[in-house]
Amino acid sequence: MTEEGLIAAIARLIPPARHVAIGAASPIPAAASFLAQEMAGNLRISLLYQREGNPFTDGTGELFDLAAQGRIDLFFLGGGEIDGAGNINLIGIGEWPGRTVRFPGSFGSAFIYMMVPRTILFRLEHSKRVLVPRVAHISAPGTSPPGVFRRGHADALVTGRAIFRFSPERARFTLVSVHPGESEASIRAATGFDYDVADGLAETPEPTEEELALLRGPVAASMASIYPAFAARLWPEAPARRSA
Amino acid sequence: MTEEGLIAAIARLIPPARHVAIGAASPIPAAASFLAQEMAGNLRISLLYQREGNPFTDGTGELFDLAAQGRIDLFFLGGGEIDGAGNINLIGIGEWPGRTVRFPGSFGSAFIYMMVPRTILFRLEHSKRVLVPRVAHISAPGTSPPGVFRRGHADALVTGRAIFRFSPERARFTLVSVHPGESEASIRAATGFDYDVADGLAETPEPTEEELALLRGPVAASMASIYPAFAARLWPEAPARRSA
Amino acid sequence: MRLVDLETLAGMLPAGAMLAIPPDNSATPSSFARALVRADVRGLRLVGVPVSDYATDLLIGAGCVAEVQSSAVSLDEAGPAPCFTRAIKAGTLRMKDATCPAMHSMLEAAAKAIPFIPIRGILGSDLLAHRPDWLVIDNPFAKDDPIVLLPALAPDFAVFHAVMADREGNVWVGRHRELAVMAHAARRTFVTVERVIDRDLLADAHLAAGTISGAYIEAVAIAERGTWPGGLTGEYPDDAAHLAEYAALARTEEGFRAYLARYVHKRPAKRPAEAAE
Amino acid sequence: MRLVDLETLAGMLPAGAMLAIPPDNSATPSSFARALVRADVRGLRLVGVPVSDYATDLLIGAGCVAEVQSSAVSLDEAGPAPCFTRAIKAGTLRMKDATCPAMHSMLEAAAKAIPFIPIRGILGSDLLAHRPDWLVIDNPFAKDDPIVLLPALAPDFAVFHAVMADREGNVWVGRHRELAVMAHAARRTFVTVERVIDRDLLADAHLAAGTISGAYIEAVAIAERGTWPGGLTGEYPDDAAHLAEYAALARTEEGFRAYLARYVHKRPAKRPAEAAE
Repeated sequence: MTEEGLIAAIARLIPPARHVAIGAASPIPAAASFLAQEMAGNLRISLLYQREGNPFTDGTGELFDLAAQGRIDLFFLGGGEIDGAGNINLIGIGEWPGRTVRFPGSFGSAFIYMMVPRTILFRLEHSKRVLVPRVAHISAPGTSPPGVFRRGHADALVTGRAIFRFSPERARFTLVSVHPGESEASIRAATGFDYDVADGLAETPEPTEEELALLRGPVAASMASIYPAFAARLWPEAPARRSA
Repeated sequence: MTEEGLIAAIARLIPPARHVAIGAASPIPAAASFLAQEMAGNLRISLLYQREGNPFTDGTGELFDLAAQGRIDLFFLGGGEIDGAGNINLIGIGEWPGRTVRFPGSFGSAFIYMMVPRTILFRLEHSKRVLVPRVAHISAPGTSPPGVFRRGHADALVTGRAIFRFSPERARFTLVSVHPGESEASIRAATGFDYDVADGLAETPEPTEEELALLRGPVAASMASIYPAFAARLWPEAPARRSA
Repeated sequence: MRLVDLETLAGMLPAGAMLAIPPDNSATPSSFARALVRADVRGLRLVGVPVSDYATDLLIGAGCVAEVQSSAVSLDEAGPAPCFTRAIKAGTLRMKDATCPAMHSMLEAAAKAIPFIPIRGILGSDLLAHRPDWLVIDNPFAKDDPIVLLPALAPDFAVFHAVMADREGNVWVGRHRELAVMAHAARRTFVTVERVIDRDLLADAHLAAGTISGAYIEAVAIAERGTWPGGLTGEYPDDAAHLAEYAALARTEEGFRAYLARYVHKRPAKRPAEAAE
Repeated sequence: MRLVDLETLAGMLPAGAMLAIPPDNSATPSSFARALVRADVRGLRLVGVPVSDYATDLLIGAGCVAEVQSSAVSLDEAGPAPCFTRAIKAGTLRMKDATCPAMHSMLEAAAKAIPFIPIRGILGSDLLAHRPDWLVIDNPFAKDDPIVLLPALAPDFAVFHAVMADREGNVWVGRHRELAVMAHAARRTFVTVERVIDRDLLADAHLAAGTISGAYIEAVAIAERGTWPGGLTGEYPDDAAHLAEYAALARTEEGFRAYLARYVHKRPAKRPAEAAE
């Protein structure tokens, strides 16, 4: 699936969120959020660690306070490993703290995964290396026992090949959509964890004309000021940046 | 004693403090601090709740964080009542919260009295009404039991009539100096709590020529921008305000 | 963000609300307080950030207040707060006495959405016995180290006055970070401003540093000289004469009624200070 | 406040010090880090506020670092931090993994001088098992509500880069309030700046809101383009090409040595970016 298709697929998952926040180095989630904003109108986007378009005036900690207050509806997280129970591992593999493979670290995941009502897990690579039966180390748990303060869980897992939905009650993913060129079998073969398959398993739709027009117009312009390299690669013809 | 004399007497108590902070509505302690700064040079003065000369850029809570960090050496506190054990009452008299007499409230006293190494208690009125055997309610305790985190205590009590020093070990004041026109007996008669008298009981010296010159020059100028009414009353001939 | 007029803003505050307001040395919403008196909003639970002044005293005198939680209520140089003092003596006001850093810390805890926060000091103060919501525990990180825990304080509303807002509801508060803490802590925040500007406050690096994001601001109303008789840093000084007049009049019930009639219910044309009110 | 040159400032940092530095998206002191490498300061315990980047990786590669406490170490768009990753795999670096809001909260607790602070979340993360200094208690204000308590983290030193300082040592950091928290939390704070200005930052209401008082600042050095290859908001952009070059070279020990020789020990005249270094 094209990156534009992926962006459009993620954008469709964002409503009814009214305030989405995005961490560092997340161009596809950022573009998806700008697209959702163009489609839905009333969506506030808070970009962490960006010089432009940064609404935080109380330092880089403000995002986490906002999340703790329940003022952020949706966040994006990735993972060096993601398992079938929704656990994510940003630490590494092998003896702690990652003597075999070391990932960068947990960032805000151990906190924000439990504070926001909905998280979209996003990882472009869809392989048995990434989507594992059980993560080597848990940066942030997919579910929590009763009594532990938690506002939400993974809502969906989006990869370069498919889209899953997550059930916190069952701590289990359901495959709901495969991207063009993939099949139920190809996803099963590439996925290290067990999961259910939705009755109406769909193919992820290609972007509509309207979505493409918005992506190549206002979304490209917004992205150019925030992720210039990414925007220049996807939309070399896009108009100059608009002020964020 | 004149107000200038009182200011000079307090200024002499301030060294060796390097950072003094002053709360709201405290013109005499503020003037004393400016005088001490002129005399000693290297003294940082932090004025709370003042539009001019306010170094706090993290809100009105920053002073308390500074005090908690141990970065303030000396603070001034008053009291609706002050007792012989150094307890101060800013709440009121009679049934809580002051059904007979109500003072404004405790301000930061319950915290800052315990956080700063030295506190100068200052109350112009020296009477049995203010200096009582036992305060009706304790806003901030004069001493604390072992094990309670506390950096310091009252260093001195300055009134319009005399100066006492405080011993935290004995939880008791010692009269060290009476202002001109007062005597050991007149102070005893006006004080509601019991206290010791220093062997070398002195008369509080009048301000020196140098102190008077500084008061009427740079101190008056600094005060004019912060306590204009006070400065205009004391030093009607003073030069225009200098920028704080 | 909604831009409304002052009377509308006052009308959006429900009876019984817990309302945090800063004192004059920060950015007290005096015009808003007078509008609340006119709207006859009752049963307010006022929170001083961290102390309280004219606006609180006025609301108490007008019968709008059921409870005050604050570190002090006074008119500063103009002396004690007369209506507050009268109400305490009469026993008609529920007073939750606190100390300044505790007020800040309780709001900071709410802004971080943590349920409690420790604070040094206070042990040995009679405040503790009268604050059953303040606990003393043994510091779990040390031996024999008692310490006070304060609960988070999340007011229903925060209201303050500021120099300016922009069209997105971003509000410039300068170095008054306690106003940002209030806005972060409160469930909803209303702001009165001297003026609304057309440029984006967050787009200017110098202004952005002193700006609260419109994400926290629910409604804004223009109230020129909105802290009067308090001053506003960089805009206008305190009106010490008026505060003294208030202090003198409010010393009696009759005087206070006269004050209300003269300065709150009737808005004299000759006072350009509050043309917008 | 002392105004010193960059090499002197680096020499003022003792071996073994706990040093808090922000990442590039804030105001990473890259020139200072290179000066530390030149000064061969050893045994540093680095604290990421709340994450770590080029400066940390460089110091690790140069053998200056005994311990890192951070939420993540990476070169962002330029990929993983090569020296950090190598040191973790080799077991030569003590790593105290954390999560961003915990780093902020531990520093905020130190800034308030409270011994601990609660934080939501984290329960169920393996971070907890590897942080014996993080406790889980039952929230004393509720029933059956486990919550994590973090200890205060007061670094020996905080060092960051900023646009400007004035002659009193006041430093303008704009909206980067986390730098104020660092300075409040640390025992001593050093700052590198693009320039020192003659006017008083606290005297200008707009600038004051983004200024840290010189009361917290021990020493300042001028380091032009001091975050390079990181950018500085409003001054210059990231040098993505250089970061990519660093990432490529640092992938091997030999490459890293070449990088040090080319960009750290030898300061090429043709790089006007760092004339002051």
